[in-house]
Amino acid sequence: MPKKNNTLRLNLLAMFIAIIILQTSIPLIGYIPIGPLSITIIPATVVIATVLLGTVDGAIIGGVWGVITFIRAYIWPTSPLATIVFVNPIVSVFPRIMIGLVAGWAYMALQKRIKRQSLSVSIAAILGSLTNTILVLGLIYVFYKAKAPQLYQINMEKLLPYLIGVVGTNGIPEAIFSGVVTPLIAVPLSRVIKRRT
Amino acid sequence: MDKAISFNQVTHTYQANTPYAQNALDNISLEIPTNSFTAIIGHTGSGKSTLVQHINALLKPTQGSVTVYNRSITPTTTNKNLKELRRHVGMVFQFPEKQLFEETVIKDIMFGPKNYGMVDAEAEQAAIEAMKLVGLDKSLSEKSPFDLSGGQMRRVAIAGVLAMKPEVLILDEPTAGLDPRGHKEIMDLASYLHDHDHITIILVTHQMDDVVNYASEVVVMDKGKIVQTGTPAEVFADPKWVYRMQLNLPTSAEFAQQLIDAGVPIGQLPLTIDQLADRITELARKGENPDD
Amino acid sequence: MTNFLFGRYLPGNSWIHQMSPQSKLLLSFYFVIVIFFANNLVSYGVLALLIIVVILLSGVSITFFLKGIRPLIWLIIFTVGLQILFSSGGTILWQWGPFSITNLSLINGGFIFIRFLLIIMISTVLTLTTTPLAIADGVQTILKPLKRVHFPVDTLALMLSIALRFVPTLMDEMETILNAQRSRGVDFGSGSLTHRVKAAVPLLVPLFTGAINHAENLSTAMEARGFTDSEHRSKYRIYRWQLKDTLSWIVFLVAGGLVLYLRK
Amino acid sequence: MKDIIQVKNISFNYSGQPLLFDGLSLDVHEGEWLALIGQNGSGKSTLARLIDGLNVLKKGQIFVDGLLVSDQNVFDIRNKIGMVFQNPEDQFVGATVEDDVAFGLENRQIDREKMHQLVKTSLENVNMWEFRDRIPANLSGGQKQRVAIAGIVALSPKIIILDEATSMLDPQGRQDILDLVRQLKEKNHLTVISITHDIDEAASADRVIVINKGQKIDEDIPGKIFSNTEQLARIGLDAPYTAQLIAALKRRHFDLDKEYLDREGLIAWIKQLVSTK
Repeated sequence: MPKKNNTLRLNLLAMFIAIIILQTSIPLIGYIPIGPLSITIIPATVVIATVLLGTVDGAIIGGVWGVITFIRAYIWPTSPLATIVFVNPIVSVFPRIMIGLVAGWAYMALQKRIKRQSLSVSIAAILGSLTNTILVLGLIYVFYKAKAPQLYQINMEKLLPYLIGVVGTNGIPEAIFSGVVTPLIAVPLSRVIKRRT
Repeated sequence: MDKAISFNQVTHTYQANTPYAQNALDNISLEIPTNSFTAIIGHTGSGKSTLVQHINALLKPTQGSVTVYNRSITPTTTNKNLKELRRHVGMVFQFPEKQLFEETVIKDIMFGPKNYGMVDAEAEQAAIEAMKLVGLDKSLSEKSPFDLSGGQMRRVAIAGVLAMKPEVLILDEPTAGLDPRGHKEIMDLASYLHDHDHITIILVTHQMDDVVNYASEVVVMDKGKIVQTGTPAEVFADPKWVYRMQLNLPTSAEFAQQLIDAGVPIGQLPLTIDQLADRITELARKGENPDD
Repeated sequence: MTNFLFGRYLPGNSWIHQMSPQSKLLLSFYFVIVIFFANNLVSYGVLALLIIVVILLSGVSITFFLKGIRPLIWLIIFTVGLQILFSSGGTILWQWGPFSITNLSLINGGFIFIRFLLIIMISTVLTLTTTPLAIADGVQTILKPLKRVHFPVDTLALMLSIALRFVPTLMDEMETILNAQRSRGVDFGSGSLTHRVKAAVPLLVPLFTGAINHAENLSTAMEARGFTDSEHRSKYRIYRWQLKDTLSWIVFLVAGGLVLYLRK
Repeated sequence: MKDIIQVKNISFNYSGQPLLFDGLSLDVHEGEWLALIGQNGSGKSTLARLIDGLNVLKKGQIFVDGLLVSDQNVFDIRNKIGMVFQNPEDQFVGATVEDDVAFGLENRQIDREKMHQLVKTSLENVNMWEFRDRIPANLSGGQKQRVAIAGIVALSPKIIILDEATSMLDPQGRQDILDLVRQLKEKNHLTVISITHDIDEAASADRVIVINKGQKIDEDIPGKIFSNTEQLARIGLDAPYTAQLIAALKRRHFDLDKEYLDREGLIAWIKQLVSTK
C-alpha cells in the first residue's frame, strides 16, 4: 500500500526537530545547570532518535541541533562559549552529526552481543556524548592553530585553556548523564513505537 | 461547615508586566467545604483550570491568598513549602494517561507516593489498593502501561493520584473521550471516594448531567470571575441566564423546558430524570382527578 | 522561552515585511559576513547607518528592539569584558595578575559591543517581520538548486514546517506534564545531581510518547488527505521576487563594498 | 437505493493480535447519514480506516462508489472520501488555517489560482475565512475541526466519515460541528458515516449499525435500535434520553406501548397524558 512508512518517518523526524527546538529554548528540558556548569540533555535526544529511527535519522537530528546551535550563536547565544566557538559552522554542526553516527554504529554492533537493550543504549549514549565533546575540543584546537578568523576577536591564546576546561568538565558529567538517562527514555519509547508499526 | 479550601480575593495575571498581561482570575473569593462534591463549570476559557491549579499550588496568586487545610499560599510563598501542600491535594488532569512514564504499571502508581516519602513497601501497598479502587486487575501490575488500552491507561493515571491518599481530589474533565460505560465508571468512582472515603471532590466539567447527578455544590465562572455559587437547583433555576453564560441545561431540564414550551405546566425545572418523571406523574394524576 | 522563534512576529505591511523571505534570509546572512570585515569606526558607521535605515523601514517601534537586547545584556557585558581584560598589545593602562587593560583592548571591546548590537538588530528585524513559516519557505527556495543533485528539498521544507507547527503544541503539553508530575511530588530544578537527572525522565518520556502519537495520527490524517510524497505537490504559497528585493540588494551590496573599501 | 460503500466478508487483524473482524459485511446507502455505534475498541474506527485504504485487509473486499479498495485505486478512493478524525490537533498539518486547507489540494497538484479560490470558498463555507491567518495554537478544538472540514470540502468528496470527530469537543462545539456537517450534506448531497458513542448524536441519523467486538450485531432505523435498551446496556452504551425517560415513567406505572420515541413524539405523548380529560 502507499508509503505509510515514509509519511510516518517524515512526521517522526518533524516531531524530533520540534523537540530539539524546544530543548534549545527551554532550559528546564534542555539543560541541567549544576553549579557553574550546564549539562545539556540534547545528546540524549539525538541518541533516542538513533535508537528509534536508525543511524541516518539520528545523524539528521544531530545535524538539526547543530544548525540551530550555529544560528543561535549569532542571534541568541546561550553562553559566551557559543559566541566564541559555535559561530563556526564546522564546530557547531559536524560533531553533532557524529553523535548520531557513532551512537548508531555502536548500538547496532552492541545489540548483537548484548542481550539487554538498556545496556546497549547506555553505552551508545555515552559514546555519542563523548564524540561530541572530543570533536568540539579537537576542532577548537584545530581552528585555533589555523588562526581562523573570528567573529569576536578574543585572544585565544589566553582563552584556550579556559575553553578546553569548560568543554571538558561539561563533557564528563554529560556523558554520565546520557548513559544513565537515555535508556530510561529510549526503552519504553521503543515499546511505544513497536506497538504501532 | 468546615472549610477545606478558601480563596481570599485572589487575582491571577498571566504574563504580568508585559503588554500581553491578562487577568485569568479576577478578585475571587470562594469557600469550598470539607467533604463537599463541588462542580466548577463555565465555558471554555472562563478560568476554571486556572482556578483549580491554585488549589494544588501549581499556580500562585498574583494577589490575595489561597488556604488549603490551614496552609496558605500567597504571592510570596516559596516553592519549598508547596510540596507539603500538594501531597494533600490530588489532581487528575485532562487526559491524565499522558503523564505515564514508568516501566510497569505498579511502578508508575507508586511514583507519587514515593515522592511524598512513603517507603517502597508502603507505596506498593497503596498502589495495590488504588488499583483495586479504579478496577484494574492485579495481573496488570507488572505490564508496561504503554501496552494497555486507552481506558486502562487512564485508570492507571488516576490510581497514581489516589495512591497518594489525598484529602482533596481535583478532577479536570476526567471522562473526556471515554465511552458511556467508561464515563459512568469514573464518575461512580468519584462518588464512592466522596461518600465512602470522605474525600473532598472538585470536578471541572462541561457535562451538566454529571453536575446534577453527582455534585452538591456548583461554582459558575465567567471571564475569570465567579458569577454564581449554590446547589445545582439554584444554579440552573434560570435557563436564560444559563444560556447567557454559554452553558447548557442538564438534559432533563432542557427537555422539561421543551415540555413547558409545548404547554405542559411543569413549573419549576426538574434537574434529573427522576425528578422529571415524578413531576409528570404528579401532573398526570392531577389530570385523572381534576378535583384534587 | 521560545520567544526567539515564536510570538515574536509582528504583523505589518512595511517595506521589510513585503520583501521575500529568501531575500531577507540571505541578506541577513550577508550582513553578518560583512561585519567580519569591518574593522574601524567608519566601516562600522556605514553598517550602523544601514541597520538604522532597515529598522526605520520595518515600521517596528524601537522598544521591541531594546527588549530583544535585554536578556542578552549580561552575555554582552561578559564577552566585552573578556575581550578588554584578555587582549594583548597596545599601551597598558591597568594591570592585575593575568588581567590587563590596554588602549587597544578598550577599542576592541567597543568594536565587539558594536558587532553584538548589529547582529542582534539584523536578526531581530528578520524575526519581527517574517513568520516562522515564511522562513521555512525561504529556506526551501534558497535550497531549491540542490534538487538537481536529488537532495529532498521539499521533504525537508515540509518537515520543518510541521516541526514549527507542532512546537507550540508540544510546549503546551510539556507544561501540562510538568504540572502533572509536580502534583505527583516531583521538584524540578532543585535538589542533588542524581535528583535532577532522575527528574528528566518523568518529563521526557511522556513528552516523547505524545510526540510519537502525534506523528502516527498525523501520518494517517495526511494520507487520508491524499499525501504520498513531498516532491510531487503544488505550492499554495509562493514568495515572488519583487522590486523591493532588488533595491534592497543593491543598497546592501553597495554598503558591503564601502566597508571593504574603508577597512584598514 | 444505491449502495455507495459495500463491505463484503472482510477479515482483519493488527499484527500480532487476534482477528478484529472475521467475515464482517455491511452496506452504506448513497445519501444517507449512517451512525456506526459501539464501545471503544469495538472496531468502528478500524473499519473506517479499511474503507479509506489506510489499513490493508486480510480477506474480503470493500467497494467504494463502484471501485475496489486496492493499491491501484487507493488515491481515487481517497478523492471520494473525506475523513475527520477524533483529535483536532493531530490532523492540522499546515502552519496556518489557510495552509492547512490547501494541504489536500497541494497533494493533488491543483493549480495555484484554483487553489486560492477553493481555499477561500471552503473556509467561507465553514465560517472560518476571517481566521485564515491564525496558527493552530490560537484556535479552539471546535475551530480546528471546522478547518479540518474545510480541508475536506475543498476536495469535494462524495462521502464524509466522522471518526468520533466531536468526542473531544465541549457540548457547544459538538453541536456546531454536527449542524455544519448536516448543512454541507444537504448542500452537496453527501453520504455521511458518523462513528460515535454519543447516542443522542446517533438518534438523529437515518440508519444505525451497531458494532460489538468486530461484529455487526444490529442495523436498523434509530427508533428500532433504541427500543432495544437491553441490547444497548449489554454492550455498554447508554439509551438515548427519551428512552431513559420512558423507562423512568414505566417504573411509575405508565403504560406506553413503545420503548422509544423521538423528542417530538414523546412530548406529544406526555402532553396528552397530563391534559385534563
